Amino acid sequence: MATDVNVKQLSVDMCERLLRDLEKARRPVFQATKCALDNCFYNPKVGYLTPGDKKVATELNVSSVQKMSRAIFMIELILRNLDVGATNTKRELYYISKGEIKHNPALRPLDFDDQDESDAIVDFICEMMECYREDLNCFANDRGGQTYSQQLMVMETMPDGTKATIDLSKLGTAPFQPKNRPQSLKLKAKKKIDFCLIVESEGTANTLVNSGFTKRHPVILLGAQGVPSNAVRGWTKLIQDELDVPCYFFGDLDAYTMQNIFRTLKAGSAASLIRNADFSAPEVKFLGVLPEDIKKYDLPDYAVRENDAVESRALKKARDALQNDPFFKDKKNKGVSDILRWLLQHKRRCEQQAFFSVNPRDPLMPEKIIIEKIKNKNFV
Amino acid sequence: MATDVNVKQLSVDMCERLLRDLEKARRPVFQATKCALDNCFYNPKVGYLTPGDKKVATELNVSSVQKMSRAIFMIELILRNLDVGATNTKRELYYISKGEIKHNPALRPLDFDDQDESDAIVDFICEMMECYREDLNCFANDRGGQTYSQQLMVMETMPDGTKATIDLSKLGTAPFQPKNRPQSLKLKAKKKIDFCLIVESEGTANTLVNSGFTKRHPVILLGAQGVPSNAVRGWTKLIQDELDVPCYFFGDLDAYTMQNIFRTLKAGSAASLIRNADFSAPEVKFLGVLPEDIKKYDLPDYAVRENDAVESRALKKARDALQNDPFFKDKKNKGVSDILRWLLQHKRRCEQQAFFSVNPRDPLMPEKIIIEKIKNKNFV
Amino acid sequence: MAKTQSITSASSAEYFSKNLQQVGFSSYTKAALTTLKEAVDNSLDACEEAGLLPEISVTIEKIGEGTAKNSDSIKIRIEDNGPGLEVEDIVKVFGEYLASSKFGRGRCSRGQQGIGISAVTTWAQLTSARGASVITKTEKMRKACQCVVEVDIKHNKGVLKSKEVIDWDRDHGLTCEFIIDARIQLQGEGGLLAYLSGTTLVNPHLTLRYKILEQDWVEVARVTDTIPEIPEATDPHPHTMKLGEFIAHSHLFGRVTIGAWLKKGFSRISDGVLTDLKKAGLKQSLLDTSVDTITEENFKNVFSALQKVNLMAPSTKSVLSIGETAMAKSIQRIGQVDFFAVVSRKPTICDFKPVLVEVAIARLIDRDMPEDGAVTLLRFANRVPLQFDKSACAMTKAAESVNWRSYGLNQPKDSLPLGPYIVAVSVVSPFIKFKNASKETVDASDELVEEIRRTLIQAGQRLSKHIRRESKEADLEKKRQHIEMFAPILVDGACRITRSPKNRRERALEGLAKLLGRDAALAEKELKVAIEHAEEAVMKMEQMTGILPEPPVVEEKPKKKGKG
Amino acid sequence: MAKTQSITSASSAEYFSKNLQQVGFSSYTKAALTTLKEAVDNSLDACEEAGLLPEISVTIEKIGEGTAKNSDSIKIRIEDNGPGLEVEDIVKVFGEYLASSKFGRGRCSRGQQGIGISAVTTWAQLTSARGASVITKTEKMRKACQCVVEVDIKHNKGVLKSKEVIDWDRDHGLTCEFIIDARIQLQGEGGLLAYLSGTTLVNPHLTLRYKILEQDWVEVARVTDTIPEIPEATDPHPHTMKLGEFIAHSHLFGRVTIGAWLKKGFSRISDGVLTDLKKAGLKQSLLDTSVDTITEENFKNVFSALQKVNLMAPSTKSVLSIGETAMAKSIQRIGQVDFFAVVSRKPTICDFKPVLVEVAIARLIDRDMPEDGAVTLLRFANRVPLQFDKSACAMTKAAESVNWRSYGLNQPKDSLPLGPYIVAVSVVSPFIKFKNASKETVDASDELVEEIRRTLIQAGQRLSKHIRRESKEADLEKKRQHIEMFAPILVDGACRITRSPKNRRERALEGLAKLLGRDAALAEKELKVAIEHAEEAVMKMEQMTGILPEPPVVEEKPKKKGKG
Repeated sequence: MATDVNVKQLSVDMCERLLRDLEKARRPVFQATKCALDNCFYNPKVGYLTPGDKKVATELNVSSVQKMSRAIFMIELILRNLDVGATNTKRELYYISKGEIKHNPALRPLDFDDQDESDAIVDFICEMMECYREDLNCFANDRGGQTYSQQLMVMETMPDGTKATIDLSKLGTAPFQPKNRPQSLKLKAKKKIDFCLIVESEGTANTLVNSGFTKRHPVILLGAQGVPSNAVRGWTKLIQDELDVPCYFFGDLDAYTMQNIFRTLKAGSAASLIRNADFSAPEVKFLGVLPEDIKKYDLPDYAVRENDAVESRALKKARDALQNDPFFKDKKNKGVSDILRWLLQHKRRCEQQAFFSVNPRDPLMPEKIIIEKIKNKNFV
Repeated sequence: MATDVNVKQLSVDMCERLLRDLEKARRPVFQATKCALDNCFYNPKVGYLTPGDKKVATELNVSSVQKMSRAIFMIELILRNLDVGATNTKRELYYISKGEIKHNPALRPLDFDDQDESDAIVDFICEMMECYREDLNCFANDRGGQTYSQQLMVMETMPDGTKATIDLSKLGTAPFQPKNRPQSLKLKAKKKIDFCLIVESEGTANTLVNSGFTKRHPVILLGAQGVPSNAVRGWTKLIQDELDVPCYFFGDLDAYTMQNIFRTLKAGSAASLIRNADFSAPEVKFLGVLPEDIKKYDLPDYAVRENDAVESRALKKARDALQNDPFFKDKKNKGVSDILRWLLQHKRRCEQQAFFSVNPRDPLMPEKIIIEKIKNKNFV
Repeated sequence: MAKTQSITSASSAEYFSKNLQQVGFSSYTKAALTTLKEAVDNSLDACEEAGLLPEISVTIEKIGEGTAKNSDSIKIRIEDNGPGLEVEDIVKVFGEYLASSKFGRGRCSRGQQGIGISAVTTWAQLTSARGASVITKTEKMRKACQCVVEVDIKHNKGVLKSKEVIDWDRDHGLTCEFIIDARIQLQGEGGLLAYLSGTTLVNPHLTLRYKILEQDWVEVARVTDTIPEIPEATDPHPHTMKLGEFIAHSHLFGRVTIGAWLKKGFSRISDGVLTDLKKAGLKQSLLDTSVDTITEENFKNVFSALQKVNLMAPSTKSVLSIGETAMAKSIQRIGQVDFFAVVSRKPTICDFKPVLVEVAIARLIDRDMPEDGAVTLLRFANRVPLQFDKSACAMTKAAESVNWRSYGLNQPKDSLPLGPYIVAVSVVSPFIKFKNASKETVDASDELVEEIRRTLIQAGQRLSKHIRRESKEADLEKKRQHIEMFAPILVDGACRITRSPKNRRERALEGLAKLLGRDAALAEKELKVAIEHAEEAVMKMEQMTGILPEPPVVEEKPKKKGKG
Repeated sequence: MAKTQSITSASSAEYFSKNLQQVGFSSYTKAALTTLKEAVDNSLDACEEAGLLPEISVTIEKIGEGTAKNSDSIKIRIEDNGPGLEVEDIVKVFGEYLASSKFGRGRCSRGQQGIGISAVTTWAQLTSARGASVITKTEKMRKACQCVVEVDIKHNKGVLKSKEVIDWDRDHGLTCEFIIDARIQLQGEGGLLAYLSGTTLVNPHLTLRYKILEQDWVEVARVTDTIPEIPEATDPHPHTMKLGEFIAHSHLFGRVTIGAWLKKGFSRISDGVLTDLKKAGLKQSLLDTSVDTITEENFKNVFSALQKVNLMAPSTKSVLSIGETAMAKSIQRIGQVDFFAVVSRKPTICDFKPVLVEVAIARLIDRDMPEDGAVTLLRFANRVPLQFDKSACAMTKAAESVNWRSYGLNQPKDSLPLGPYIVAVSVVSPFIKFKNASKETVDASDELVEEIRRTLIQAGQRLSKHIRRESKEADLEKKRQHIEMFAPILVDGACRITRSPKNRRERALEGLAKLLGRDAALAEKELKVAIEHAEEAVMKMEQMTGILPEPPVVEEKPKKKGKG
């Protein structure tokens, strides 16, 4: 399912082109897709943000020769890792490069003063190869995606060919934690699964599981832990594609959640334009908190603090998004952009945990509301 | 093994005392153990920080009556949760209390203006009952402790009496994630386990696992993800106690790691004085980076930036610790305090990933160094 | 290589008329303020000299456009009940620079050098072609004399014009009127009202009436009948002199011996000092030489020897005090005062000069002063308000250096404290060192700043008693509310948790009410102590001042539910 | 109620001797600087008046302890080759306040009012009991005259003492010597050296020798033989006058008609203006009235009408320019100059006064100036260095308002730019408005700040050509290094990844060298253009100045490996 990037082949191709150009004393130029809002397109049939034709070109010249040399050097290190299946964090790559240079004084001009410099080169390689750092076997910390279900089975084929099958109902209270490359997993439902619920707050996901949500309902429940990591994004897409179950996102009603969390989960982001295909789940619905829920459930909400830098930036970004973001401009997502408009107009926000105030004596009230909202198609 | 706190009984006792005193028009006074460095003791035989006799008294008077009323109110909510086995996050408790007050106008004077206020009451209850918030069924996000092993089996008895047995070798690449109350788990080794390695950086723990560390060695490997959470602390203690395997901590050589991460893991902290017994693993050794490793392995190290607020604060704290902290003052921990002294003297720091620079062409080099260091008892 | 120019002498009047911006005429708004200020200061000085209680009346009118662009033609008239001036003196005072009864006399009068009012006349002359219009009547004069005085700038002489004898219904007094190009600014630190209210504050014996532009007449009545007694200047102190002054001083004494001259002509030189001088190597024969015969070299020797011996500090008798009593009364004239504190320090020596610092702090009720704005700092030098260039002034620096937080005021770091307070600082000295000729900033020497700072600290301590009393009251009120609100909630909760019966709830509630009642009683007692303290302070003040500020009423809130 | 005090008149000398702190004697270090400055300024003015090329010699010695505590006794001696003074003039110049050949003449001389040197005499008298020792010889005098002058403070008259006729081996000149209590500060913005080097900078025609304390004699030779021609003052402009001055001006003209007086007595009043006045309602009959018969009221009418008509701005003829040529030469005397830019603006009108601004900026080689310190800003008013209170000065404000970053200098926000630069700003005007009597700060009016700012911007633009050339050179060097360093690394890496044979590596390296060589060639071309620009600027400068700064040598680094 996941489009695998052949980093090795890309590297060889790139170096081939480089050398060919050099042999002819032609100036090599590397082009990469421009990952920015002005190169974003949204096709409602596809459902995620796709790149346009705009390219960012890096020309080899006196100014860029250091950066290019560093990139080639780093690619060598990465290819070595890919060859043997080794993985590293960015910081480890930094130290590996330090060690390499220490042992080879001819490379001294490449030396990195600090990790920021080597991180920038890793990012540059990703841009040129149009891939994620995970494709380079360079992994970030796992974050989010802890998953609970009584029905879900995960099958993994290990590098050595052995297979692992994990029955999520057999993990006790422990969650299943998808790793940074969930695309390599296969999923199976032991019984029919009604839906998948992605909860913005990991703590609230825990609360729902502890109170028996996944016992009472044949569902998959996972915590996003804020802005979804690549793991969470890929994992959600996998669930959507492999199991064909409806996915609902349960989060705060505020501009930040709508744009940075929900939009990214559903349609990807401008920064990750090149790989949104593999890292977005266009069928995810926004379950709430919806503006109408405030009145309906008499939820405590708050005025946006306009002198709070983060909140006011999110509002400003929301105004921009309604004008320029192809996702919010498309009428397919009118429901979501209507919420943005409501937020801009009313300048109120409401947290997902507000549902806990509806009937404080009934710990299952939030669960009941969620089920009721899904039943009534009370989502967008 | 874990000393369970009976919150219900403690609450009733507390209220009984309160009412008894009030009936006699006596002023109720609540005492709690003072959790601060000046009430810390260290008994090398016990191995963790224990509380002295100092108490913090809260007297019911006009100034404290609001706080006490809020606490009693919050205790009621918590007892309700404990009764039915419901759990909540702090934020959910805030909304539950908002809902409760909304439905009962007589409680209006208790209303919280924001979550900070209700969080403070939860903390106050923990102080008075000398327990952790987890004992109140109020959970923090899971953080850290992702564990890998080919030998480890985890047995859990669920609230409904059913049992779960998790074989960590059967989870594919996924880790086992211990939850916030790991004390309720039972452990078993399928085969003899050589040691448990706690890695400060979760990313590097991943790298080691990916490169086959746990395949080649019968060990338990877990990532601490910075300052260890209660889950990581309890989980490490559980491994130490149940399996009787040596535990090694692999982290950065700097003042912050020594004091805030390693010391907390091994002997607890002053803030958590009351429950260090259940949340520290006194047998954990500091494997490195040791000062002598820098020379031995020619590791890239850095000068401490004394104009960096965090780093200079850590150094200042280290100076204090050598003078006042009973853990560092005890000669049993001379190895660790020698490192602090070295750090203060040389003002250098070295990150654990520096081992990746030793032989950058051998991805297994860090693993080999770890094994070698353990074999040579090259730890403190 | 021709030498073309000959040296000509200019008069002081030429100098000052070319440099009017240095003496208060750097803008049209300042021109109005300076005119008012110089005339009023002169009236006050004259009344004090003559031992009269001043009554001053001010009218300021706009009579048209000014002759210069962007200016108005303004008529300023100041009338006093002072001793009046003889006509020949009028000409000097208003028409001649450096003509003064006060020049260099070492007294704490407002004016010193005889520049101010002549500069006003010059400004009027330059901008409206008409000098000072004056009416004067002394006790000796049967009728009043009305005239116009102008400055003959070339010769620094006053010129008398249109002299007329007129009837005037008062025994003595002086009126002067100027038509000048100016602009009126009423509000703000540099405004006319700040000058007038500042002047009344530090002149409790002044009755002031004024009418400015279209506004109604305002009268501020005097609050004391005591006329400040201006002490006489004392003999010079050798450590405050330069060698040249020392020698010049000898010329006043004719044929006396050095020893006699030293004892007679200086303060703080006694026989003991002469002995010290001899110990330091000065010969008896030199002390016995007559001052009119000794050589310059020997003057130098005596002077140097004197600089090296220890002398008592100069006398502080020559400084004048407003006094705590008078200040306390006067500050009530500024507005509705909630409470206040005044401190009058003893005269002291700073930088070898006698100086006296007094401070009044008042909290105003209902004035348009925001809680979070800086206090209004009023500065006075020899009882004249200083309204410009405050940042470098010794008084400002001292006020910023005090830790007002410890007296219950808010204060940003190194700044003035905040709140609806007036902080008035008055420095009186026969030798105030100004940073410039327009006399707006007192030089911030370390010694002077420290003396002002100490005065402010004392005032702050007195003030804090009032502030403490206020916060106690707020505290008691809060405690009462707490009892009413939380007692039932707390007990009910505990009863539910313990499943206690109803009667237990009643008993616990009663006990709690008693307990918290005790707290409230305690608070009430604390309040009482605080009130006593504050009252003591007020009584002490009253003994000094004879007036008592209204004590704020402590309202008893009726208890609502009978159970608290 | 007795009127006790009579009015007495004080002399200007009394006033100033009481207020010496206002005219440059507020501390012992300033006393030394002021003494030096007043004497040198007078010498320069005298030479200019007489059309002589000034040669001034300064000696400063410490001769012992001062008479006052914490001071030294300092002898300051200034000798010039000026026209000398007649003895009767000596007495006035050194012994009388406000006696001057320049008072109010509306010319750009350094001294203006005749206060400075008399204040020095007073200070000497007060602190050492000895006034000014002067030697003078005019061309007419056969022998020189040596004497001591003191100030009779009571009467503001010079007093001549110990007059002697002596031989002096020069045709004419003047020497004055003062013994004063003072302290010597050589370095820093307020130091004596800053005054001396500043003075030479803006007086290219001055030859200065000085010996200070134990240091060796220093000689700074003149760089031009052109004596600045001091333009005569022009007739007054009606818009720069006040009504009173206007009326007073009429008295100089006797019996002429108003119309004739206006045309004759003022600049910028032509027949056309008279027509405009009539259009504005002034009657022909009034214009035909004689000035000595019209009423004050009519004076006002004429004056007001004049204020309302449009007049040409005042003439700028009366301002004097140092000139770009002379400045360019003079700035080389400050130290080893790397490159520089000078701008001399045309005279213009600010606040109705003619003013001329000139700027010189130089980068110094090897001076102890850190790269990251602020530039040294030198301020001059009528060619006198201003050394104190710089922050409020118009020149400082203007320099801070320029965006120096666009000319290649570093600059913190709203501050002076950084680097080893001297930025000299000279303002020349017959009517410089100082903020205070000690003449250290030029009042920052919007118009003046803007004029100075424009001059600085022009100078910055000229300077930037040099700076751009430098940065291009650094750039080229960096590019060369890059080629040498990275080419093999890059190609080797790509070859390893593609497993390419060795000969391919060679070909690629050659291609890369060509490519990057092209970049370097491009950079070299850019450098060439930049050098041409800079050279053009230098040539232009040369045409103006006749001197050419050494161009920095562009070193060709030998290529190391034959392939780059």
